[in-house]
Amino acid sequence: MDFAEPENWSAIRAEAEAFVAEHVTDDMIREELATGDGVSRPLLRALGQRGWIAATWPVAEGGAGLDGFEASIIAATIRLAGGPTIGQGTTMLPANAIRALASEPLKQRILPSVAAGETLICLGYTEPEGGSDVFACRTKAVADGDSWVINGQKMFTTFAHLADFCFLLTRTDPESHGPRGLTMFLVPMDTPGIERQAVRTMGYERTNIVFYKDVRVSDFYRVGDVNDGLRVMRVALEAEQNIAPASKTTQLFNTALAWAQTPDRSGRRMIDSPAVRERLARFAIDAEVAELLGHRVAFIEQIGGKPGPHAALFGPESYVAWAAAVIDMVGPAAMIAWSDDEAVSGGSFEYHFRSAVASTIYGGSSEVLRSLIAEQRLGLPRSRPRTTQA
Amino acid sequence: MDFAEPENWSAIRAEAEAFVAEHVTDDMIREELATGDGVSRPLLRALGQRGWIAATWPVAEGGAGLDGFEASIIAATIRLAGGPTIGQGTTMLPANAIRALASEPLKQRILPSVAAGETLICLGYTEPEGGSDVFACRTKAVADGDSWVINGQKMFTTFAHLADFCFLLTRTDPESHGPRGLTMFLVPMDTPGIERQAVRTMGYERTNIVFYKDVRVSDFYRVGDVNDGLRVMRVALEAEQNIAPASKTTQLFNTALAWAQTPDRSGRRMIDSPAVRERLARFAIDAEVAELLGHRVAFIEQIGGKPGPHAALFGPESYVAWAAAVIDMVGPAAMIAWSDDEAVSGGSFEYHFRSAVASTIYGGSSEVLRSLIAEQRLGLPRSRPRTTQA
Amino acid sequence: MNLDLSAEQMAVRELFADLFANESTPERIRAAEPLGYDPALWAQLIGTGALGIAVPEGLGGAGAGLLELVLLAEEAGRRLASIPIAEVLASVRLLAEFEARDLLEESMSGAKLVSLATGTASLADQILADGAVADYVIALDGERLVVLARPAVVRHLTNAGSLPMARWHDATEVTELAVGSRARQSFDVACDEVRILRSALLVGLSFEAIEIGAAYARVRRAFGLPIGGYQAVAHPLADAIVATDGAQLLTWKACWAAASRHATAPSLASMAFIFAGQTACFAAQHSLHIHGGYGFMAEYDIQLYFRRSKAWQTIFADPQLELHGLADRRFGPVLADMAGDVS
Amino acid sequence: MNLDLSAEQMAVRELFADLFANESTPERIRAAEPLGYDPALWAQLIGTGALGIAVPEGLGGAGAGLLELVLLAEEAGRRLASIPIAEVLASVRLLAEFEARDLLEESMSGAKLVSLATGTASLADQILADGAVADYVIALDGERLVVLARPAVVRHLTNAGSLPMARWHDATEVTELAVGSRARQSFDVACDEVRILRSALLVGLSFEAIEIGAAYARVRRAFGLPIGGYQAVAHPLADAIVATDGAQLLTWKACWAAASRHATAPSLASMAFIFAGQTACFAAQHSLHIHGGYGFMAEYDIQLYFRRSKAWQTIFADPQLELHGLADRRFGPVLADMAGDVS
Repeated sequence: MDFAEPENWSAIRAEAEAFVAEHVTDDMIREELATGDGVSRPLLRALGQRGWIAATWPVAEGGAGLDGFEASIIAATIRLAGGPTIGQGTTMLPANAIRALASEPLKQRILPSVAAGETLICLGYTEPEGGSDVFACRTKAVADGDSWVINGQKMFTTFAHLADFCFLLTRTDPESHGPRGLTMFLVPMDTPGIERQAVRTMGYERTNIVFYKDVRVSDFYRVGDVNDGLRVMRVALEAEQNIAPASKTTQLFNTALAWAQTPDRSGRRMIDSPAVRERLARFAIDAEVAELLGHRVAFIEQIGGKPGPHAALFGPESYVAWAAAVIDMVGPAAMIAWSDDEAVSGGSFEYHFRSAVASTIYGGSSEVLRSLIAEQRLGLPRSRPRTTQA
Repeated sequence: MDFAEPENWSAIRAEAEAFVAEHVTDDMIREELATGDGVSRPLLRALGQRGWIAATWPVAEGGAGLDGFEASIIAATIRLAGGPTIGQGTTMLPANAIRALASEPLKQRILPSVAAGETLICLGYTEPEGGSDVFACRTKAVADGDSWVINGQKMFTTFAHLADFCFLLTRTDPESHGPRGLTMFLVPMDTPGIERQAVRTMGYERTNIVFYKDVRVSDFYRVGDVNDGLRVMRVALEAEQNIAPASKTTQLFNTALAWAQTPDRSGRRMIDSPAVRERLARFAIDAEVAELLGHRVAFIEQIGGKPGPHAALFGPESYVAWAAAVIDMVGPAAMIAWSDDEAVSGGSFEYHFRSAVASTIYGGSSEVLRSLIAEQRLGLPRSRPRTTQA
Repeated sequence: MNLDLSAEQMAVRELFADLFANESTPERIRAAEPLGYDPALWAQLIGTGALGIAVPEGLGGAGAGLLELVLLAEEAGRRLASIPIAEVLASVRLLAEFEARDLLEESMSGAKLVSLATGTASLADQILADGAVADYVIALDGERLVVLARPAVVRHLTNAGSLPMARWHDATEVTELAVGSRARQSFDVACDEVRILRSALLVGLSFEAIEIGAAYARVRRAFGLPIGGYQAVAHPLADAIVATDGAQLLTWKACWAAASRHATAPSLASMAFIFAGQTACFAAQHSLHIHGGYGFMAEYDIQLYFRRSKAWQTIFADPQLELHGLADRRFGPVLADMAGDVS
Repeated sequence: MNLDLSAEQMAVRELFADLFANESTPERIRAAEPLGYDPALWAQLIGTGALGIAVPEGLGGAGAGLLELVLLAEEAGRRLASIPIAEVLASVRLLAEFEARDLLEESMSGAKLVSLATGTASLADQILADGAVADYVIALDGERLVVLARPAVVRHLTNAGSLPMARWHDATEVTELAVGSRARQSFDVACDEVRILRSALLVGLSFEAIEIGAAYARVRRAFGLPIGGYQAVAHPLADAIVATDGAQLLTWKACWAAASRHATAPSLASMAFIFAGQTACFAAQHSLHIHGGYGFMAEYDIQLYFRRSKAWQTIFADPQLELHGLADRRFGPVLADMAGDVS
């Protein structure tokens, strides 16, 4: 039993901090806050040069041969500094699925460029009527000679306006329902017939609705077999579920503690107030538990096990609760936006308050996770809804 | 808008307190704690003489012509003093159904005696496999000439060992399932074939499993029509749901506040401790809200409306939460039982800790209430389980 | 006991329900962001005579009471009206109390916007709820209750709750309303009216947040069923509606106690404020959550409710500190220092 | 980082898992009520050499560490073992630290039961967790760490958690273990070991309470379906198991930090105690609740878990006060009195 941080973690964190000092500039941070794009091309290229885009891939494939947790430390370090990470993180989900299941020519066309930080892939799963049910897919792909013609609409396609490709789930068997009869494509985003509509979110993040009208894609860009999109999705979704979520609860806690320990103009420290102390103590516990559950994911993966969705429930749930509670504690100044000079702690509290709520929705809602845990861990009958029948 | 306690409430409370001082003796309280029977025959007779058993019935029928809330103030006053009230409260549910739906001869045989405090009726609804689904009834009644032969088993029949009758739900149509094909009987508890098995509970309360083996009951004791038990049940259940639950949250709060304000041997008052103050302040809010929701039930009933299950959710839920939280606040001495001289506040905290949890189960679980509220108030689709099909 | 509104009160409620439903539409609310102030709506409110509702007739008001203002605030909350409510309505009653006729007249007529600084720290250290749009604020300055004029430079603090909040540096004193214990007493009563009116705003907000969530849960289908049929969606909504009913009763009772000068009035005002805030935040957060990714989209209304639920409470006080204030009111002051027992 | 147990530790866990599964059956637990002490089980535990596990070999122990005791406590908690655990195991390590050989020998052999008074008030004002069954307690008496002998008259305080708790009036001092800062330091370390061991007990309790609830929810049918298929039943169980995993990790980390004299050790001990208690109480209460009326029946085991979940935490400390203790440990002492800002 050893809870000491592994030396390789501290080493990679130090490397990442040095990288951040060099590459994550103040301008980049402000641009990211202003646009909510989640993407910076210069940063991506710099990461690519270090092999840190596809950090877990072998060096020969353009990666850095790191383990999953080392890779997540790099991402967390960039995020902590305010640098954009969504583009890279999202791209790697389909990239890993492509690496596992795509044709050799497609792999060779895409993967080196992904690893180099030159290619961005966005996700086209969810549809207006679908919600958490990604298999309620109505976007159709119809074979036409050696290519496919795609028609449909996808919601929540973050950085669709900047991406090179979209990893697009389509229905290729018109008679099918639910998870069968689907096929996955990697659609070049400069193909005619694609229209993007910007969607602003509460959390400073920009996302898009993407319309596909008679979009013609070569069969070359098919990922996995025809009507076997379920398998491709599974590989990509699994990669998502097993990412140890570097705890944002801890990030927020550290910010709140620093706020409380910093004397104000009159020399008063809020940490000396019983009402603040008590909450920060409770917050410290939740942050520690969120970290530990995340570390366990890393450890179980390291020894080749399957960690399950535990950390993905506690971390985001505690993060959401504290993002709201911290506003009470810090007071109205906590609500001042980063763009205002008088913002407290650089506007962090306002930012977290706005964006935290998404963390219990994205990547599987907390309700689905609870049902999964009840089934897988406790052997309870299915309490998740059944996949669409109609 | 007027939140002042109505004068008739203070008046009836004063009367009830005088009654309690005379009739609820220390011996009676200790016997109730020791046996958990929920019944004292002398107390019942004394109540009967005042017309306070069936307090809402007209004086001509042996009642006192009170409104529902006046009646519940009497019960709350007795309960607050530690006197047994379960026998009376339970008896009135079937008594009201009998008054509404039974034959004239049966009414004349039973109701005056109920009002006089001479007759106790226990409830035979739930069966071992049923749980909250009272209509999963397997106890059979088969017609034989002018009488019925009953076979089956009922759970949680409180004071079955003391009652004169059981209000028994039976299945009379052997082909039926669920809520149809049921008939209600008022079974004299001295009928041969009835066996009681005592069940001790965590909350000092005694209940019983009752076995019915070839129990022969005259058709005279049938309540409502054959195979119309559903209607009879509804009348009795409705009476139960609409009882404004005199808030136990407030009762517990008052005890906790008195504890905190009483100086200990060294003159220290716990109310001066910030950690105690803060919790009692929060507790005071919950108690006030529980009271107000209860008062609203009374008010809506008074103006002839249907109050719905609101108060039945918040009151018990807050009571359960605080019954546990108070132990933390008061410390280990709070766990000492009433039977021990060193018990704090007469063992109230220990008693509430043991018994509160039942309040979110009895009389419709909180889960069923939440589903009902979501459906009736918010127009959501049914999230309650369907009544048994098989 | 009578928990019903009178016919006149029902009419007041209906009047403001209509006004805010028609004039504080989601489009208008969005158009008023980020400042959180809709001058046209303000003019419309002034036009109804709203600011004089609870001002004695002899001073040009309608002579009604705090409850009518509570009903107004509930409806304003329901539609997230982008105008000052709580501090302004409390201020107008302070001006009436001290018969500051000129300011009162200017306030009721809408010529000047007079708000309240509810903190006890020096004015420069407070963030004023209506600071970016007020012309005057009433503030407690030590032992004196004074009216201060807006400084030349006031900068709106852009914030998550779209509150027109700002700090006032170097405000000039215009007049003194009271000194000594009278000043403090009147200020405390005004702050309790703010508590009650903020509770009412939050109650209205909470009811509508729940309705938005329920409306979505009734029609939105996932996995072949309306999501409202899942207990994880439905049950927290049920808890929220019950708590909101409770918060409304508590607010009304606090209002009744204040109007009838009941000894429990200060406690009830604190209770209402704490409970309504907690309830509204819970309701808005759950309603947003059940929207899935849509709840997060700027174009869905629920995010407006979510952001204001927190802002409308936090701008007045930290609910945890309010709990200690409630303890003082309800249980009396601390008689012996037991803070040492805490650690 | 290595979150696995060693082969030896696995063996220790298995040994105690078997012992308590076989010997602390629901029948035995009930037979030991209301005192909450099963002398036969105690003798069996002594027989395994359990009390010497974490005592140096030179003093007759096995030379293992706190983690082995944590594993023992988890398994004891899982089966609600009706014997003293936390305070006794911490005491034996105190006796070893001060090489109080006679008492240590008596304790390890089971000849005498030596427990710990974890409070800092005078002994007569404390309720001792094992008071009804202990022969000696180690206590902090001002600046001195002393061993006191059981008074002639000790009365068990009948309680909801079936703890063998009692007060000791007029206990006689037998020996002094240490004075001054050394006394306080060792006492504090021992109390942190109690925190960690109580966390472990509560973690074991919580795991089993969840399993009892889940087992019931898998088979119990209501309205035609196993109740575990309803989200209102299943989801809180999922929250509980995740929190219990977290509590176990926290307890193990606190144990590791204590063993490796890490600076975070005291904070982690407080955290583990608070979080494990809260988790166990939540788990047991929900598991009981989903049993419906059956959970309330004395013959169902879940009520045993429910009653002890609260007792096992509250006998050591109020978790709210522990939070302030944690704040002192984690954030350093309060430097300025801001209690006034509270009201």
